Amino acid sequence: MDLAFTPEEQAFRESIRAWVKDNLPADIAHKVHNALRLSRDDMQRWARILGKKGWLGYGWPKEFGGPGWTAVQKHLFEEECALAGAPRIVPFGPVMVAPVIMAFGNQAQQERFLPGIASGDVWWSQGYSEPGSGSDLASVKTRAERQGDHYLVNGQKTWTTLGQYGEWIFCLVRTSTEGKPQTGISFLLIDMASPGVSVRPIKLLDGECEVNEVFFDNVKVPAENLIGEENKGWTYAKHLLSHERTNIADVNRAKRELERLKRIAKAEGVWDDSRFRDQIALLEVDVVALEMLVLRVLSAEKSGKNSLDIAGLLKIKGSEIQQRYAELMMLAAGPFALPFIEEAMEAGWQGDFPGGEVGNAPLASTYFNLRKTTIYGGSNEVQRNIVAQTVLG
Amino acid sequence: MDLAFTPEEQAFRESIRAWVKDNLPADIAHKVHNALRLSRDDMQRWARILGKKGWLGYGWPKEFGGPGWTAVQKHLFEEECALAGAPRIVPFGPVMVAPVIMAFGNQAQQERFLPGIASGDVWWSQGYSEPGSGSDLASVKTRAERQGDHYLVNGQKTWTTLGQYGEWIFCLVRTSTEGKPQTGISFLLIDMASPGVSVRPIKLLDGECEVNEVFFDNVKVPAENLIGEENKGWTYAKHLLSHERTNIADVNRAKRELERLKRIAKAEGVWDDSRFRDQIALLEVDVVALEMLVLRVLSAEKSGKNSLDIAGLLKIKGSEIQQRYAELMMLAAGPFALPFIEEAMEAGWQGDFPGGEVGNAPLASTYFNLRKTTIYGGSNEVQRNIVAQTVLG
Amino acid sequence: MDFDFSDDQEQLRDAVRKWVDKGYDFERRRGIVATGGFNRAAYGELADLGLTGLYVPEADDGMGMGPVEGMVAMEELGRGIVLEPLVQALIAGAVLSGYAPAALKAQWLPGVASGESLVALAHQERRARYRLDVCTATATEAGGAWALSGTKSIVAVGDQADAYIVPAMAGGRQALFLVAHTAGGVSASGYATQDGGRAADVVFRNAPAHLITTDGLAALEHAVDIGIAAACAEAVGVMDKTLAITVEYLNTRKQFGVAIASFQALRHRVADMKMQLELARSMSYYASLKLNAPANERRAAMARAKVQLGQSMRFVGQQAVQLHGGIGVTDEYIVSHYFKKLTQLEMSWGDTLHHLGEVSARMEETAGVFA
Amino acid sequence: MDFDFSDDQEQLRDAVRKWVDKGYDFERRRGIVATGGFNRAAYGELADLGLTGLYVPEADDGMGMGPVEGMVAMEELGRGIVLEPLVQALIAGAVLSGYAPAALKAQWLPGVASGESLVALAHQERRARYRLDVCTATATEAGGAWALSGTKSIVAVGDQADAYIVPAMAGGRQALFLVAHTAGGVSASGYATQDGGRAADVVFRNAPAHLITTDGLAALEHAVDIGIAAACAEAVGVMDKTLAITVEYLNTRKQFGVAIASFQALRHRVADMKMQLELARSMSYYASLKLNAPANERRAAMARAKVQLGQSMRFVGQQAVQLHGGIGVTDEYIVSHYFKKLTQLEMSWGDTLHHLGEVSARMEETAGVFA
Repeated sequence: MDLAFTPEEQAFRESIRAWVKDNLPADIAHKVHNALRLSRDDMQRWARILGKKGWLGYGWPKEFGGPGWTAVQKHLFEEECALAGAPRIVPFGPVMVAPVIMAFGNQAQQERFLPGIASGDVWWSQGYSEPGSGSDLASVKTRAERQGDHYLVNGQKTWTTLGQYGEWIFCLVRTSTEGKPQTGISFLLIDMASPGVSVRPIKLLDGECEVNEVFFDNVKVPAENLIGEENKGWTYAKHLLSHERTNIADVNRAKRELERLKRIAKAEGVWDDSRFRDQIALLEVDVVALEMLVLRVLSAEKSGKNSLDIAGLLKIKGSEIQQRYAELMMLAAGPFALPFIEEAMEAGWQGDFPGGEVGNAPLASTYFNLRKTTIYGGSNEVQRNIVAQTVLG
Repeated sequence: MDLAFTPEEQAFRESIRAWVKDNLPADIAHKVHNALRLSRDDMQRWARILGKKGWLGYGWPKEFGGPGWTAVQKHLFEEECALAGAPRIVPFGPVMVAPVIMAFGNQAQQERFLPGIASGDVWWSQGYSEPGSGSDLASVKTRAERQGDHYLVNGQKTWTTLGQYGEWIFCLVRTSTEGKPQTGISFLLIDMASPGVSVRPIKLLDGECEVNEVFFDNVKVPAENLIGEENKGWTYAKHLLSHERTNIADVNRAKRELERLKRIAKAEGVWDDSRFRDQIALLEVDVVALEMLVLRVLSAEKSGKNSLDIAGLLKIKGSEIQQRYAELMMLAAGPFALPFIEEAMEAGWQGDFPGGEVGNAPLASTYFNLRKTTIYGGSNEVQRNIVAQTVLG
Repeated sequence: MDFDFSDDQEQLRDAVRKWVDKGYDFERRRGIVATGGFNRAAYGELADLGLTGLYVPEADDGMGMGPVEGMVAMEELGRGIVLEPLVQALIAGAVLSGYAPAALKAQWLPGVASGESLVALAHQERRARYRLDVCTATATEAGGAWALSGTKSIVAVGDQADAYIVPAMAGGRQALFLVAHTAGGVSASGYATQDGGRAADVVFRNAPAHLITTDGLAALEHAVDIGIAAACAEAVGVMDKTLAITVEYLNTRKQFGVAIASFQALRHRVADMKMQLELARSMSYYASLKLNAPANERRAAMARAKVQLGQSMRFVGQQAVQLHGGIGVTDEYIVSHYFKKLTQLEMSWGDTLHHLGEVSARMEETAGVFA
Repeated sequence: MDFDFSDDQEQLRDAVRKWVDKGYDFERRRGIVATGGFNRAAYGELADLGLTGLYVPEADDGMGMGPVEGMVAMEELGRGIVLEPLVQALIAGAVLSGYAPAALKAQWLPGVASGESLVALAHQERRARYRLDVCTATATEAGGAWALSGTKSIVAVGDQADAYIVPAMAGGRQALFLVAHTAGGVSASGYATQDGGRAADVVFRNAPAHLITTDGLAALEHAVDIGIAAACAEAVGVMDKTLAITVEYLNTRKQFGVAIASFQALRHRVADMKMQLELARSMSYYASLKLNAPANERRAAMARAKVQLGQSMRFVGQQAVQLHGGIGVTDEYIVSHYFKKLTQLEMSWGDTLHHLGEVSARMEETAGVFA
């Protein structure tokens, strides 16, 4: 047992830190550190920088051009990026669809799609949820009928994060209504420029358009875009879900945001108010405990011993922490978090903000926005069902 | 709308206060104010004092010799008794079985049983729960077979509070196994001196014996002790349960104990520690909010308008508050709540107590003991089921 | 001890509820949000209902009513998350009638009552957070005329108000002034607020001011306490509707083939929401019924009430969104607007931690509704 | 970064677990509780397993092991809610070997290791609550000999200990002393504790004392930090078993015709208990792995760990009782004993609020396991 990283791991961390320091554009880091609005360009610029280095697919094995890092190395990479203020990697391409293509796609598909994902050039979206499906992902209704060399796709996806920027979308589609709902699902890659695809952004409670509805109206999709076998899509989808692991806890981001919370508390004069300070202290304990939980998972992966089946716990605790720091930031500013000036969330905005503290502009919006974290990716209620199942049988 | 009691109600309160001041034995009040052990004699002494005044059955209508008080008057009586340090009235006779005898007993039963209940001379116990029944009260297994002019009773009751002192016990017994579980239950009064009745005290986690198992081994019970009709007992039992109302919240006791908590906090030096003091402040808000909730129920009863069906809320919040003040008292004393010296819970004990603060002796025991409050009388989980049912349908 | 509403109060409630249901539906509200968060016509409709004059004495063309009527009105406006800030009229009515010299009353109170004059409390300063005794604005007298300087933030509908009630230091002591918007030296820059409403920063530069009272802190505390009681009542209305919306959703929405209202974990959450709502309603009654109590008693009661309401609002708002799932975080669906309103109300007139500090500081040996 | 246990550590765990399962069942424990809460024979069995010598250097006949071994042993003892206070041997081993002069080491450490000498930390004073810098006991030197006076409370098995490690003021500074029980002027009055164990108040009246170190506060802080790490590990064992007992009960007990484990509200409660357990286990690792860090870092880590453990213990203990229903509050059934142990552990070595204050006071700009 040892809390410290090995000298090799520490050297790895240093090398990542140095590279990120040299390569992360300052304007992007500024936005991330202050929760300002990120543009499509910001996100893609960073993705391409990583892509050029070969690190956009930082979790990829070497045979597909990834760095072949260990679980610990991946964690250290994520941590250094997060603490430096890098945007989160948009996961739909490199983290979600790529592993499915590697595992179940054929060679042609791999050669066709992986390079664009690895380079950050092609923006992928996720087409899982449908109106009314909620946590019941297997209730897929979007139909794909095989007609010769293509599928004809009709239906609707929703909650498609950043889908307004998407160039390709991977979808669960229903190719059969026989048997259990899970058995008739296929995994299809769809070019969003195809005729019949339309995207409608959904405005969220914070005023931003982060998710979308995607409509398919007689969309022709070449049969060669089917991953693996028809009606086996559920298996591939589960594989994908199992690939979101420790990063689900987002503890590195939480550490960065805890620092920001402390800065805000100081600026707002509540850092020395023991009543408020205690709330930060409780959160600090939460963050450290979550980090230790994450490290235990990493250690188990590293050694292959004592594997820990606690993804549900990571999701629950991680999301609660995200909501809590956002809440405390907002409460720290109090009345000066209440003005809603959308333009003030743009970097470099020159207008006035009440109290002169333009850094307060995104606080309430972030608090509102992060209410999603206990809902998406399997709501925390679903996660508790899963945890209870592992404990109680 | 008016928060103040009417002049008549205030005068009533004054008269109760004066009477309690004159009649509540100081040694008993001392024990109550310091959570010291109450003996059977203490409880019965106070019951007989009330009985002599005609107030033991303070909720009884005039035609049965009660004072015929309004809901508000009953509340004021309970409050004055609680604040003065009177023991809680042992409810099984005057509050529980008496209303059932009044509503469903025949005249002979009323004449036979009510006087002994009203005077405090006869100690009654409750025989509802059975091993394994828990919240499922209708799963009664104790059998009563009609044999000529008597019933032969066999079976077991449990969680019988203070049953070791009981002279009579009212029981739910199974007289039929036809139909739904509820339909074959009868309501029987049993003399605990009958051959075949035995009582085994159950030691609880605080070391005290507050509840008991009661065994019935071929106990002959005269048929005239059946209340109402055979197999209709469930109806009577529900009537009884509906009679526990606002007092279920125990807010008056909470007010007294909140005062005691403040005294303890001062003695232990945490009254001026804002971190601890905030916890007391939160509890104070809880207590006031609960009291307002209780007053709203009383007002609705008084006017007959806007009836409030929130018994479940009163039980949940009241029990949580009881647990919380006990917890805070214990935490206030901290390490000096940890010694377990059973004799120190007797009034007038002359031995040493660590730190010289003999008042700390019962703190942990009370905390342990009050864990029962969220379990008994319909667990808080069952209460939440009920509340949800009223809200969601 | 009586919590029944009189027939007149019930009629008031019915009238406001009818207006909210028929006259202020979600679409109209959405339009008002889109056009800045305040609509003078809607404010006029509140006046037509007699609401702006509730706390204005009859002698000054008002209704001369009390806290219970204020509570009833605020609850119903809360149910419709009405943006127009009636609370400002309640404060202006009570503060001017209670503290201002006769001439000022005669000049402004009839307009407050009729809705023609919108008078807003402008007390929030950058470094004060929720404290009322921190004030850097100053007022100086010369030749019987006062001039006021300072900056006040987050003033409700501050860019569209006709006058402000402003605390400022005068001779080392906080005094309360009335400043007309049209007076020289007043500039207001308005903005939207998170709940969809409107506020402004208002800068006073030697603005001509009328003295309301030199006992400004007492009057300001009274004003804020009216704000607290009103916020409590409004929050009860918001939460009541929030719970109703959530219940309807749970009973309608199906997942895995059954209504999600059938899941016990969600049912218990609803029970907890109901608990918070009823505790909140109880403490809202308490606040309004203590609004005319002596200052110390009144302040203590408001702090207690706001702590309960703050906890209730946060729980009910967050859980309502959670129980809705994805649709709960959209702008399109109504529940997120209720959540945002609750969030803003918690941070209005002092948040939960602030008032917990007040309760803690004021604790006495005994406690309770009548202690 | 590696949280695997070595083979030796796993063997240690197995050995302790076997002894707990076979040698310290509930009936034996009940007997020990009834006869005063401490059994010297059982303590000797801990010594036979090598546990009392874990922190005693090999040169002094000990095992010379470290915090991870201590953690493993305490976890397993926690699973059996073993009454005999191994932590006192850990503290004595580390404090004497780390701070005492050679003669004192030679005199006491072999006995600590073999279990023949039970040396207890006697630091708790009435007015100190959980603070370590409050000390009214005094020690005076005359002719090279120290005499110590004062009263220490809630000293673990204080009436049966062979010696005490005692902080006292010497020349205006807290120093640490060893006082033998048999020395003149020592009187101890023992009593049971809420968890079934044993403690005593110990009065020193000019008792002959041996100086361990004049840097007493530093040594005391170290001693208490060993106590905290041990309590964290012990609590993990207690909670692990508590959850297992509860799970078995829920899967066995039927109500309304089904196992109560099928009720979603109870299932979610179990999920929350599991969460608290795993967070606690994580922070117990953290505490033990920081036990040899520099004092400042060590102290900060212990405070964080105890805050998490305190929250976890209270939740797991209370919910275990609640989920059991009536049987959960009986003395007969085992779960209440686990609950009481958790309650006492929360209040040992500083409770949750105390350590929250420590965390709050020590907060830096950055935070995290490696910050």
